[in-house]
Amino acid sequence: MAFAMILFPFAMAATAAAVPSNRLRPWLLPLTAVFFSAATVFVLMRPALMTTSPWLILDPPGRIVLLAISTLFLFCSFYTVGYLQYRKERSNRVFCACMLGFLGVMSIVVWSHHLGLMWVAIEGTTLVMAPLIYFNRTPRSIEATWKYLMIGSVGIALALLGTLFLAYASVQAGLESTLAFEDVLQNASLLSKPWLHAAFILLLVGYGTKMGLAPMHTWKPEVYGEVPGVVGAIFAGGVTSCAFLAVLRIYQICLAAGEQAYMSRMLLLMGLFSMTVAGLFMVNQRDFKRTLAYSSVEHMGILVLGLGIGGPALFGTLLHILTNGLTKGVLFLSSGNIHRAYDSKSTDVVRGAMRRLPLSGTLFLAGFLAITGSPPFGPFVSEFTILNGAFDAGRFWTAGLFLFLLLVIFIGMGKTVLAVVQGSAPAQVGQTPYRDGLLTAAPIVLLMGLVLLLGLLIPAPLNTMLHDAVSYLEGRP
Amino acid sequence: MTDTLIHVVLLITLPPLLPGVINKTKAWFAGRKGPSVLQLYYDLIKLMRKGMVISTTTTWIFIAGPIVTLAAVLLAGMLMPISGFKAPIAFAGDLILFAYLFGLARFFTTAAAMDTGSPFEGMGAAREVTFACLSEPALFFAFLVMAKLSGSLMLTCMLHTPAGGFSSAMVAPLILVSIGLFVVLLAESCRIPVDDPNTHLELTMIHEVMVLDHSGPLFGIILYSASMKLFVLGTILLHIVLPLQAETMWMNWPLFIVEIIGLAIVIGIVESIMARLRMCHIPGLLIAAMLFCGFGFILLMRYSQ
Amino acid sequence: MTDLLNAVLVIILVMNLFALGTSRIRAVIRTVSVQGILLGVAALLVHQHLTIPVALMIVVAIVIKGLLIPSIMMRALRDAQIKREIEPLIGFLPSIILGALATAFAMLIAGQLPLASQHYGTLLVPTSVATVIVGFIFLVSRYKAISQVIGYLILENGIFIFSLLLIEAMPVIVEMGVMLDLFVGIFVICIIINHINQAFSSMDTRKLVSLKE
Amino acid sequence: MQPMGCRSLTDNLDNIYMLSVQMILVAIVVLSLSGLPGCLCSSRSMAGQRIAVFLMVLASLTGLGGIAVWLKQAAVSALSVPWFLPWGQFSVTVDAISIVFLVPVFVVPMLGAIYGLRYWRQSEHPENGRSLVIFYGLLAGAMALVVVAHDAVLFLIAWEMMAIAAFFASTAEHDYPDVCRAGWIYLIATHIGTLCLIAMFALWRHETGSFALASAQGVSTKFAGTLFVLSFIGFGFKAGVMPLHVWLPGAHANAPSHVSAVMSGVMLKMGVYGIVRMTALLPVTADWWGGAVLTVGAVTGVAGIAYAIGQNDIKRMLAYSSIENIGIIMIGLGLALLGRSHSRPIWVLLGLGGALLHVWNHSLFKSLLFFNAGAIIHACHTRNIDRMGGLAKQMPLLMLLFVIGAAAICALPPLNGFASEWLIYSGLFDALGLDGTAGFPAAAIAAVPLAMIGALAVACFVKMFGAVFLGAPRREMANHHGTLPAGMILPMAALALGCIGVGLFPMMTTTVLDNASKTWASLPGQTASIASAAPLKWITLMGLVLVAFIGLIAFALKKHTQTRIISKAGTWDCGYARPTARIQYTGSSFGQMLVRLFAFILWPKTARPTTGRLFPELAQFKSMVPDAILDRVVTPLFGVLGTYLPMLRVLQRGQTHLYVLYILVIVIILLIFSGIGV
Repeated sequence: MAFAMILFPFAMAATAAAVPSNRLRPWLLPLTAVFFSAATVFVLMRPALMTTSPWLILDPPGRIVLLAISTLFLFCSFYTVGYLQYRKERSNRVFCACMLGFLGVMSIVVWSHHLGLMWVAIEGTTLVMAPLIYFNRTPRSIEATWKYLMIGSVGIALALLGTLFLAYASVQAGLESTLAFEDVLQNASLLSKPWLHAAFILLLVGYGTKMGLAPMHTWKPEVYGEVPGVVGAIFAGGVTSCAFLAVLRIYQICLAAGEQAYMSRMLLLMGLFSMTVAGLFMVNQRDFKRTLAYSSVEHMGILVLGLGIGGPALFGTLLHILTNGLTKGVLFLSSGNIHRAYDSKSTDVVRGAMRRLPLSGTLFLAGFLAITGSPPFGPFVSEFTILNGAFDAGRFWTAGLFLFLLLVIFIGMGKTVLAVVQGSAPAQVGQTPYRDGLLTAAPIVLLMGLVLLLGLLIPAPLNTMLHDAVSYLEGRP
Repeated sequence: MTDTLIHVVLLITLPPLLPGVINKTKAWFAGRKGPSVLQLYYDLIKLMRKGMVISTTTTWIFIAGPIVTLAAVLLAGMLMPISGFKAPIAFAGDLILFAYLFGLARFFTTAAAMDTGSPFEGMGAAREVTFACLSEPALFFAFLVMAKLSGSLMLTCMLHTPAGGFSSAMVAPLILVSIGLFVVLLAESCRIPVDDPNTHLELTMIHEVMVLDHSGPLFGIILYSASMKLFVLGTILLHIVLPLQAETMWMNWPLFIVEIIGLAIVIGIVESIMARLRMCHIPGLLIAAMLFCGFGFILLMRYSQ
Repeated sequence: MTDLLNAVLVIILVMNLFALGTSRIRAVIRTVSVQGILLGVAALLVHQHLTIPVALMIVVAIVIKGLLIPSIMMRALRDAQIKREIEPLIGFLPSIILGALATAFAMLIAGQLPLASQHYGTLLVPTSVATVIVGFIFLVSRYKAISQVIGYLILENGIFIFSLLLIEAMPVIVEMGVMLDLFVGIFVICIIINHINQAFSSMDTRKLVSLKE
Repeated sequence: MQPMGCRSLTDNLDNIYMLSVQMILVAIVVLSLSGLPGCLCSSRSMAGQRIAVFLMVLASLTGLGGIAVWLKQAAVSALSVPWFLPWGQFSVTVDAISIVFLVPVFVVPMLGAIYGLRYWRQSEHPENGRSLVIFYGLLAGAMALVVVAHDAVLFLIAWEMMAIAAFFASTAEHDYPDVCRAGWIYLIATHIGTLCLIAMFALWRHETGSFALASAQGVSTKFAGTLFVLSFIGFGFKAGVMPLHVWLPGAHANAPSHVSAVMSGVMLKMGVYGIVRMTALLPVTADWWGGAVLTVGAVTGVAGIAYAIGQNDIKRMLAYSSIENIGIIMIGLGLALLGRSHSRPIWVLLGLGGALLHVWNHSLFKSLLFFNAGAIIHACHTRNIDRMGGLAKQMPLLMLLFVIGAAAICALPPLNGFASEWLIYSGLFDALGLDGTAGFPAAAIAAVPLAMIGALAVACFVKMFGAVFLGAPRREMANHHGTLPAGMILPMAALALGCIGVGLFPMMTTTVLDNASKTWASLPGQTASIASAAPLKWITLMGLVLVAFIGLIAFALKKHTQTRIISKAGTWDCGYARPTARIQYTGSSFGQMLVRLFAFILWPKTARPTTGRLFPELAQFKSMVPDAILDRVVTPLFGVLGTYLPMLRVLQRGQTHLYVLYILVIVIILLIFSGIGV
């Protein structure tokens, strides 16, 4: 099954590269996405299929990430078709191929149960995303690509070093050295502590760079500012989730090694720091796409914070992967539409979006409310669970700080978002022909619906998945 | 029953006497002969005979003003006991109604003044409501003191002297309170030093300027209810200052009449020996009154601990 | 055996400093390529008994690190027609000193980290850490895009040195993957450099600051 | 207030006890969704709005029916079904406290919707009419859900839905910068409040072990105090307690009038409800709770009404007077809390009873006045009362309704405001310890600020009344709608009747209030009812007597003057030759003395012209009373942060090599942080 799910997207990517018609090619994405999602559901319902080889296992956390990303990708793929219809002027060959390529690489990340393989795959995501950033071919997009590649590569290099340290931790402990996840997990408790600590730090920083934790987040605002909305959505909901999955694996190993206290310090530090940075940089932010970038930084921080709190907060953290991913989809896709309609990202020009684009504007506002954790949307459920976890873990100060930072971020982000959606558009705005179409609006509406649904009830199967994942992470059978 | 009857009769007939007495006193001080003590009665009768001139700007509020005022003051008079006797209407908490009836009167008087659209009457109305904001708290401090002393929320019981007279400890608070109340009385019934009823410069007046446009029977009603207000508040004050009790019950009536006339004379004396304060100093005076009552209350609390 | 290995490693360290010191980019690229080849040699030295896959991997490493990547970079350099690094953020001499300090610091760190019995006496760990740090110094201090890539390459070399410690631990396929990723990565970066060169008619990264707060 | 067990939905469908809950739930659902059918109709037609109003009326009547059914058996009725969230249940409870707050929720929005049918015709506001209708309905439904929610999470969800719906409804005209600013401030304020509540409920669960809002008398004193403070801040923001009121005047002033009416008349009370509910659940042992609430209430009341006098925007005046009334309610609540901690049932009865009755009364007369203000603005096309005047001539009926509302809000007998304040007064006086017991005299002092509030309220509303209706028109009122449509009059008339009814017959409300205070606190020997604690029948009697007196005198005067000549003439101009309408006393000049008197809290801004030289050119004097907290503390603070925080951006100047440096630095820091003995 794993091979099917990995190879199918690559095959489709190859086809996309081969198909000559610029008009038909985009439709390969929805096609692939539908089959892929179907396969996802199929796998999730049959535990038997989840183990293909010792290296390719779909473990519970992997399932959640797979579900999150394939759902997001499904909606994004339809949106992409609509989006590319507005970009007839240039060939979308590379674009489509890379989108599909990402799907394949992502499914390697999710399936891989070998730290080395996982590293390779995650580096792979870096590489397939680069051409997508470069889609617009403007000097700005070149710059963005350059920064993304340099910072991303350095980060990933550190992750590799960390992986090697981890391997050496077992060698030094006199064990048969390996990177196969199960084996590492088996004798985690025997690993040599100094190497393990060093490895943890390097891996946290390395994969944290891909997640976009502060202060390794620097590429995020530059990149998210330049990419098309749909690519931004894939970044914020997909790539980051993959990287977080990697962090989860490390977390699991250190947990098994009984290093919880040590980890928590680091994770809480990184999490709160990321939220702080995000909040501070949102203040008086004029570029609404950069605002979204910082919001993504913030939510990576929340995920890491949740891990740091651990135990009672894990459920919420894992749920947050899903809710954050979907909500980010809403925000980026709708902001993409707004950007297209005004042909600007600056709140000096972009005003009165709710009048100009009633649907996208409203969805953007709703997405803002959702992402800042207002009930009754999904992120509220996950963040509230994390908060309760913090209380149960007796970390009152962390909880207080967490709430305070949420407030700062709400104020910072709200100012920009309201400036965008409210009021009436200034006269001198260039009249772009863009109007919300079925393909560019419907996917967002459905995503929003999902986000709302997750805020009102968590389906029983998902609930069990999450609980499995938590017990798996904590090493309980 | 007869007591109630007498109460009502006094309430209706006696008030116009007081301004007469006051004016007589002032005239005596000024070495003039002065108008008869019954002057206000004559005036009222004359006014009632007259017709009315009503401003074209006004609405029914203009007419409602005096009427509501009179009704409110009348009801207040029913709530207030006279010397030892039980008030015609008495229930726990009537003191609050008593205070708010004057509020009702103020609302409609000032509204009627605004109704004419005359700048001077608006000025008067503004002053009236402003000073009330300071005299009301003083009044309520006094109420608190009386309520604590008597352990009751019924004006009749509150103002009724306890059997053994007041303990010496209570004297100091009572003096403070009665000074405060006296100022409130002067302010509410628009006497010097707060207001000068018989000045002729609109800019300096409070109450008189509000009724510039009322004429004939309406003006009569206004004068009448003003004197009745003076009467009612004066009676309240008397209960605190001179809690005298005649040995036989019926003797209390003449005693009371003497007391109230005495009060009128005192007011007259004050008016003759004092000048009107400048408008900007009046708040100070009223705040002082409030502080007097407040200190009285605090002292009382000290003792009762 | 170990002495020989250490000798090679010392040479690598010296090359780091040389790379830091020189302003001629061409020379730096050559240094790096030689470094790549030396890494292969070191791998051979670490390995007493050679297996086919390991040998294969070593060959791949030499080919990629020693020949392919340098040639790509040389071409990029040719297209850009530049010879020297402009005066970097940290001057050449200071960066040599920094590099030296970094090496010393690396020795310190490595002392802290316990080694497996079979690795006593090797300079592998300090060398790799030092090389990584030197890579960082390159990345931070140089302005030309190409030099930053070189820095990244040096960083990768450092990591490769460490991977020699557990060459049998890493399955060949993974090593291959790593190599491939590295190669593709550098390849893509060079393409981008090319585009930068066309768009900004220079490789000066100080021109790449239009995206900022 | 233990719910009668938690049964599942199916097996209590047949239970008569559940009928009321089910009716109320139906009402909630219909109210919340009332606006949606309109989406199918054209946004320029009235159809959508008509359907919505019809649904709202239907739903509200159902809800009121549910209340009636409940009152028959007056037992706590609970309904709970399992719910697929990580926590607990979808459980609602209707008890006496909920009932008290449900009544305004079902009455005012319904009337407001009818009023809006004429006041905010969708056909005339195609750009925002539809969304306004949708969110108006959602607001009403959410408020009802807040009141019955028995699970913290459900409560939070309902609470936020309410807040968000109110935000959208009040920023309907977001083309105007003022509206946007007001909405933004409101959004921040309400979000801070919500975060406090989130923290509070998380702590609550941590202490009680569940999200159920069930009585938690076992909570340790320390945590009880923390919970109380958190909830008081969180709900205080919504209720508009000083100094958390900053959002209130702007939001009320800039919302459409019927939305302002609902926000001020009902939504503020949700904050009160929250405080009442939490204090009901928590063990009230320390008397600093009551003391704090009482003090805050007194300050809020006096400052609120003082600010109201300083304004010249009619809706801002009304908004500040809402703050004042919240203050009065808080005074009553504080007394009740003291009664809890000193276990004095009588204070609980009078304090809480008065507070809750005032909740009703305020929702009656304040929405009446906001509707009225809407009609006035409709006629004058301005909110500045200094430009109005003489409206009485055009709209006598409107004036009559205004007089009733104003007199009621000034707590003048015989109207409803007096009844509730009278209860609170009685309680405060009782705190003196009249029956020789110790009492709590410090609390009794609150009677003095309360009296001051009364006097100031008279000043405030005489000012408004005079400036708007009386005198001569200050400028020819552009295109008057001379007569008001019945659709706008009827809701006001209904509310006015309510004011009179409650004012004359307050004892009709006592059973509900008694129930509520029993639910709130069960103290030893708490058998007495409000009616027995305070002779309400006398209020009725006095009211009637007063009306009779007025009638008699008026009648006598009429009879007496029939034979007399009544001539009409202009207002006497005191000898001034050419009086114009512009020389009338404006609202600002009317309030000026008081503003100067209270300058120490109001900090009025005045711009004096300097006419020193000879032949001075035209000069004008300006004076205004901005909100001290908002305009002198909050806004400057945010301004400073807004200017200095962005300076951090130097860290993100786009140089890639620095970004790489950050990575190196954080690695080193973490190594050190982890104790680099590794």
